[in-house]
Amino acid sequence: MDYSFTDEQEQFRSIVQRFLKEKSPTSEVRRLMETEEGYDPNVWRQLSEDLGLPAIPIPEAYGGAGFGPVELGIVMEELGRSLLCAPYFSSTVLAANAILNTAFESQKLDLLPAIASGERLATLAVTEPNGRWDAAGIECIASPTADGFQLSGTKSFVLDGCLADLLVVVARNPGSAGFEELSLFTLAGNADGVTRRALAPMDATRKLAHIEFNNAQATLLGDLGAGFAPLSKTLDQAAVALANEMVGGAQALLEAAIEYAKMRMQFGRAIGSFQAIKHKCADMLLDVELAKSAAYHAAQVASEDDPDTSALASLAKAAASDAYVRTAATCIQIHGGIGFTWDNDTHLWFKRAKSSEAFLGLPSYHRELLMQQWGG
Amino acid sequence: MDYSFTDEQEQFRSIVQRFLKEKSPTSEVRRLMETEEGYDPNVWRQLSEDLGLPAIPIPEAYGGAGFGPVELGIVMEELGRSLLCAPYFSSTVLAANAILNTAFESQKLDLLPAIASGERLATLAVTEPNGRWDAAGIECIASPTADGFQLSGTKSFVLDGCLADLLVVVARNPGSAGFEELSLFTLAGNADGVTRRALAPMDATRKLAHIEFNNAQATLLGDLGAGFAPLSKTLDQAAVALANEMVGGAQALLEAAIEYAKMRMQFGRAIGSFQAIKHKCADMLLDVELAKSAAYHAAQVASEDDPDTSALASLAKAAASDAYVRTAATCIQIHGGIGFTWDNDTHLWFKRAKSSEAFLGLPSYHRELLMQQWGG
Amino acid sequence: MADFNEENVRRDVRDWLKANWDPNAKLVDWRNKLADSGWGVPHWPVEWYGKGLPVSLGQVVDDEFARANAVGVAKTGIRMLAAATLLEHGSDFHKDRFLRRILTGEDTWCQLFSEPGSGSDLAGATTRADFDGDNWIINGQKLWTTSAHHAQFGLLLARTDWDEPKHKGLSYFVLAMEQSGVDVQPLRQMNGHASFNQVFFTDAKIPPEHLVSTEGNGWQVAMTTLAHERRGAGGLHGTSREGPRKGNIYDEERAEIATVMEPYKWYPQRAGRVDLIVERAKATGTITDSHIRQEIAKLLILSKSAEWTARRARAAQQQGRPQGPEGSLGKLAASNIARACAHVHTLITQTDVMLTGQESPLGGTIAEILVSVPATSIAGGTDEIQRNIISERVLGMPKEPRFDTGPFRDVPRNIVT
Amino acid sequence: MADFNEENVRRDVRDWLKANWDPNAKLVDWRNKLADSGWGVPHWPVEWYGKGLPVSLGQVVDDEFARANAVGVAKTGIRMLAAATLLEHGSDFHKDRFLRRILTGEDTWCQLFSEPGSGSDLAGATTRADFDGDNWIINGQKLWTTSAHHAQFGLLLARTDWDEPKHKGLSYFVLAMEQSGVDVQPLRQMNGHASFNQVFFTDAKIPPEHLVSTEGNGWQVAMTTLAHERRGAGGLHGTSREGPRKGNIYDEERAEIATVMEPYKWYPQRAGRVDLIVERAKATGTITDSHIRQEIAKLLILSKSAEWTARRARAAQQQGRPQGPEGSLGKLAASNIARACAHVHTLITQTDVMLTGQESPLGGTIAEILVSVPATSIAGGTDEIQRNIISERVLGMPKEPRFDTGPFRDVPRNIVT
Repeated sequence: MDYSFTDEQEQFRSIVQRFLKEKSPTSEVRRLMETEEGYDPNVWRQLSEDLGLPAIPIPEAYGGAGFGPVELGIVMEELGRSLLCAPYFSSTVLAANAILNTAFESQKLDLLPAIASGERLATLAVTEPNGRWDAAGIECIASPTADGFQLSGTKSFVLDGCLADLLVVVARNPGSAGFEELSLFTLAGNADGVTRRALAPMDATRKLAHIEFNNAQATLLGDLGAGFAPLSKTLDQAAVALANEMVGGAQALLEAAIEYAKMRMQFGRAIGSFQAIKHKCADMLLDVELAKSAAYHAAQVASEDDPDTSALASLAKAAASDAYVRTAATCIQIHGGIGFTWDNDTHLWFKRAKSSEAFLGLPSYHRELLMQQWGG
Repeated sequence: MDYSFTDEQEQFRSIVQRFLKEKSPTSEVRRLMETEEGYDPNVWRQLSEDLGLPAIPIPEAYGGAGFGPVELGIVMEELGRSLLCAPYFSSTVLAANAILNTAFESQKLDLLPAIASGERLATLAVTEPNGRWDAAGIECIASPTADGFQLSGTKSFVLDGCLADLLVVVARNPGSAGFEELSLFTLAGNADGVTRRALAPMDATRKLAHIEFNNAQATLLGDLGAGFAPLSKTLDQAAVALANEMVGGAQALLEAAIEYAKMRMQFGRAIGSFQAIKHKCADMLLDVELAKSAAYHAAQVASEDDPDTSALASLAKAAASDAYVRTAATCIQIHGGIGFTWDNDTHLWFKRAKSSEAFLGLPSYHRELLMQQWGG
Repeated sequence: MADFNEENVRRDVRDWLKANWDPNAKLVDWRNKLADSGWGVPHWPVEWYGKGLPVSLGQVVDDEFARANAVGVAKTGIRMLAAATLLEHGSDFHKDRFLRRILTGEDTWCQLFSEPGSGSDLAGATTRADFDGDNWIINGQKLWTTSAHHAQFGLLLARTDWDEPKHKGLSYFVLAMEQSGVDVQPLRQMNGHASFNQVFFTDAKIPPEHLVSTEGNGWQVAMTTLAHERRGAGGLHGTSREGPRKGNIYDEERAEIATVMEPYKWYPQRAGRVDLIVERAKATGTITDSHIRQEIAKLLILSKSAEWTARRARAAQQQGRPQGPEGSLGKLAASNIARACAHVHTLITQTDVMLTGQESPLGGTIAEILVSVPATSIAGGTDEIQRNIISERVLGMPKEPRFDTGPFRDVPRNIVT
Repeated sequence: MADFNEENVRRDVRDWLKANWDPNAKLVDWRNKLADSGWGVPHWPVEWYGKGLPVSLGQVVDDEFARANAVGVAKTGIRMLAAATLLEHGSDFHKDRFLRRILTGEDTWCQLFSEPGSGSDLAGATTRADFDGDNWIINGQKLWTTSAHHAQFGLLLARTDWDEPKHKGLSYFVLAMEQSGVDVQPLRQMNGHASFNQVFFTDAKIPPEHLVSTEGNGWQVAMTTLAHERRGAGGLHGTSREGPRKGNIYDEERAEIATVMEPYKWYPQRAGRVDLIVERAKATGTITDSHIRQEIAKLLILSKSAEWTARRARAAQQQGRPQGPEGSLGKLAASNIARACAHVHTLITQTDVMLTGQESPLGGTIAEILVSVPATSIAGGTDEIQRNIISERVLGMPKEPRFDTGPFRDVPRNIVT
């Protein structure tokens, strides 16, 4: 176990950071979050072609760059810091990993190169209107037909679901329940029998879709009924990635709060010279650094395929999520009234913190998962 | 519902406060807590004869003063503030109320006058080595005999159990379980078949006993098997009294912390002029005042025999307990290293806070009881 | 006149209402009648639209108005703060010029105190008032100004002397809002509402007779306004009475109240909506979880204890006892409650936390709670300021040393662009 | 001599141990041999019992000692802080007089810095040292002095000039503890242990040659001692190695360590004992409760994250990178962990919380945790001081204005009776 980034990784972070600083100032975030598709195709192309970011976690055999969770974590942390509006989490983190974990070799060769190049946007549809993130909550049915399967049911909270060219959908055999007989399927976003509708997200930088499947024809990924293990692994990987995204956001908030506290004068002093503010900032720093350690550690163990990855993914998700929400609230508090205005940027991260808190399951859900593994 | 004390009640409080200030300085608390019996019989006699405190909650018909939970709350708050070492909670709060709630008229006439006068020390034995405060946790068995009942089993955490002349014991019919078929019995503390042993209490001002019953002959109070309701009522009354005791202790800690913060100089300033300390004190005040409101409110509704008394007793116990423990910790913190020494008095209240947190059930237990009544 | 008693007052107002009240009158006409009669503000002086009644007897008058379902004078918004301030510090000219139209509701007022550079530190205002021989010329910017966009007048705190210490260089003015040097812009909040305004002054003019009290005495006058605000004289006093209320005058009053109350419609959400918690937990099925039960119980304990604490404070006040510490704690308690509510709503709402708007839980109410509660610990004095006040004024702890006591010109302050 | 490399060093020390190591030697004899040879403290200068090796090669020597199961010089307690301070600031007289007996373990040392009136504000010491022409005469009181009751010497910070600002009026001395003017009293803590002492000085004497560095330079010298303390040079370095260790010298070393470690035996409980949590929750059956599971998980997350943060700091240090913020956070994190542990232990232990001693859970360990954790957020710098340090030194936030910069005589301070 390594507790630091290599020089190459630090260099890579600098490149990503510089790109995002230029391409994703909050003026752009504000512009794009008001659009329906929620991203800038030009920036996506540059990010794909110049930086190769969608290729990061995909093996070279499938057109990827062959990096692991640590490098993906670096990208996510910087995306979280900059709040870039782009379908990265949906396509690169969720869909690509789902396919990697589930599909047959031929399917991977077929599906992944276009995702790695950024040309195809994919997403993963797991959660349903019941909002559950555990596999047993899935009610979507996949019925066998002559030439494949037909999906019926409803998915919700599907990240970039209206935008995606390719949907990876988790469904179960008719009559099954619990963790058994789950499979993953693919179909085009605009396939017959698919009705997509944008949901109104609290965090406008994260587009969500409600998707109904009415006997929509879909292709099975990998073996029938063997979906539980690859789905769980995918969700663990997603939790690790999200934890890293969240600590990036929390870091941005921490820096904003400290910068403001040093600059803002009241009573003839910078408010940052008052212990009430200084001590809050020290506690914030502790919170964020501890969450970073958890997020980095989870990425590292994930890259080693450690059997404890699932527990540590949940640990990191819970730690980062709590730290992010607390830091966002404190950042607003330190800004005072200004921090509650629309024009101040703090609320952009605040809302991202709240949506990330719930996405993939609340901290309390992940703490329970952790206890199932560590608490006997 | 009245949200203030009457002038008479305030006057009564002053009298009690003055008495305790004189009779229970911490030097006396420290002296008595090292003794086996844990109280000063002289002070007890004065408190009984001059102030009539053991008579407070007992109706005049049984030799008492006929006051209610509000006046008892005032006494308890002042006892909590002064940490008087005396068997008041055991005899006046627990045993007297248990007898009042359970016994036949003739039994009350027989038992209560000597408790009201302070001549007889009684206590209630509910909890067993399993530490449960719910009636279903009781395993002690009462077997019928020719001339009464024989008790067998073990009680633990019995307040002043080694000291008490009279034990009120909760036991159940042979073969029963749960909340059914419970009864209360009395027997002399030194009766045959009773083996008493002092436990080592974390809070040396609260003496606890482990009591074994080996076919000890006992007298049934009230009707056989009808003990659940009166026991529950007794425990609710005890929780209200304890909540009031706890806010008195918390108030003492708050005052000590503020006094120290105003006096203690570091860096050329009173430490109370630093926001870190000032803001802690403001939060402590809020905590203590809110807990007081809960404790006073519970005493008030208890005095009106309001059906919500049980919920509000649990609410007050949880609120006061959390506030007390937090205030104790903060008081030590504000004192710095001095606050961690044996010679500084803070630890006396700290330990009382910890023992009160567990006595009658933890805050989490009482929050659950509250939810069972308010949360459906 | 000096011989007030409840019986006389009750009889007099009842007779007067019987003779005058007409639910079909025009609102302004009726309120002019109230002003002339003294029954609209009976505790005001006889010279100024009142009857000089002791405040305690005001309740009798209110009761009779309620019994008759009669509409009273305009009381919502900032106007009553303006009236209270002018009654105490204003000249006869001010009272004559402004008070009647406050009571009739013809003029709406706003408060121009806070600035981008002075929030917690209100006395650090840098909006300037310079006398040019004819008028005071106002330049600067105010913030958090509720209802500025439809107000006729503003209560302005501005700096007239930069060489005095900061509390002594301020003056207090009545500013006419409808002039070219005043630019009112809505200020949008993070929850999407725009309840407040920013007000920009570019050579706005105030005639010398609109100075309230004397030059340099503005902070004292502002303290009066703020004291009335804390006592709840302004702002939210505006729900119309229910009952069999048909008639033109009720419609006019309802419209007036609706306009004034519009900025406050998200305030219940800002407080966290503890009232929704148990039902929501039942509806979502989360109430069975022991962890969530604990969190709900903690919240209910906090909220009920705060409520009882407020009642203890009120009871002490009513009995004329000295106010204990419990009176100063409500605002800080409210912050803790709002935060705890947001936490518990999140636990209960789970993944639906990601949504907003009609399709989201309770038609967007939960989402609005989550993005509104951060204001509770800021608006009307941050938690940090509250803790300072509590520790210094209630607990008597030593004040922090100050660094802003010299000439204001030399006090370090924010550069507002 | 200048041509160090790992291979040479390893061969030399191995040869020397082969020739000299004897597990049946007397401990003092053996350590005198170590001092003479330079192998006991190879990174010390050749003139003073060392070999002038770079610190990195010290590990090689340690490895070989471990391989041979050879005992090293005395390292426990305050003595190594004394040695480091004297090596940096002491005169040749001091080095000659004190260093050898530090290494042999014949002299035990203590640190006389904290006072009843100066805790967080160490530089506010008021123990006075007045020169009477022959000796420095010491009067005053020190506190929190571990091992003072069996120490031969104390590192004393005392005030020699009351007209200088407080940091400049202090001087640093070596005080002989075994004299009539020094009275050592145990200081009992709220957990019943008496790990520390109070030391009272009544005209205690220090000869002029026991002044370290110059008069008025005491704060700088103390900074050196404290820097070594923070780096962990003192205190807890004292668990004997395990292994097949039979022989007189091992017995002597074990006895030495046991004496020094005695005051620290409750330190694991002070930290909260997170290691016990899951097993205890299983044993008490409370692990099935969803509320308790959440609280345990929060604690484990906090504790693991703090552990990884410390490793990140160490990794950065090892790679020679500039230390990030993660290096300054351990102490504050430890306070949070200790508090959370006490909370969770209470939840798990339930009614047994009321007990202490052998009959109570884990033979008294849980009770000791509950009454010891309050020290974690105080000892070695309170949480408040830590937050000041983090905000100012790591985050670069502005310092608070100071009020203690004038002549110390005029600085408000505590009256200690």
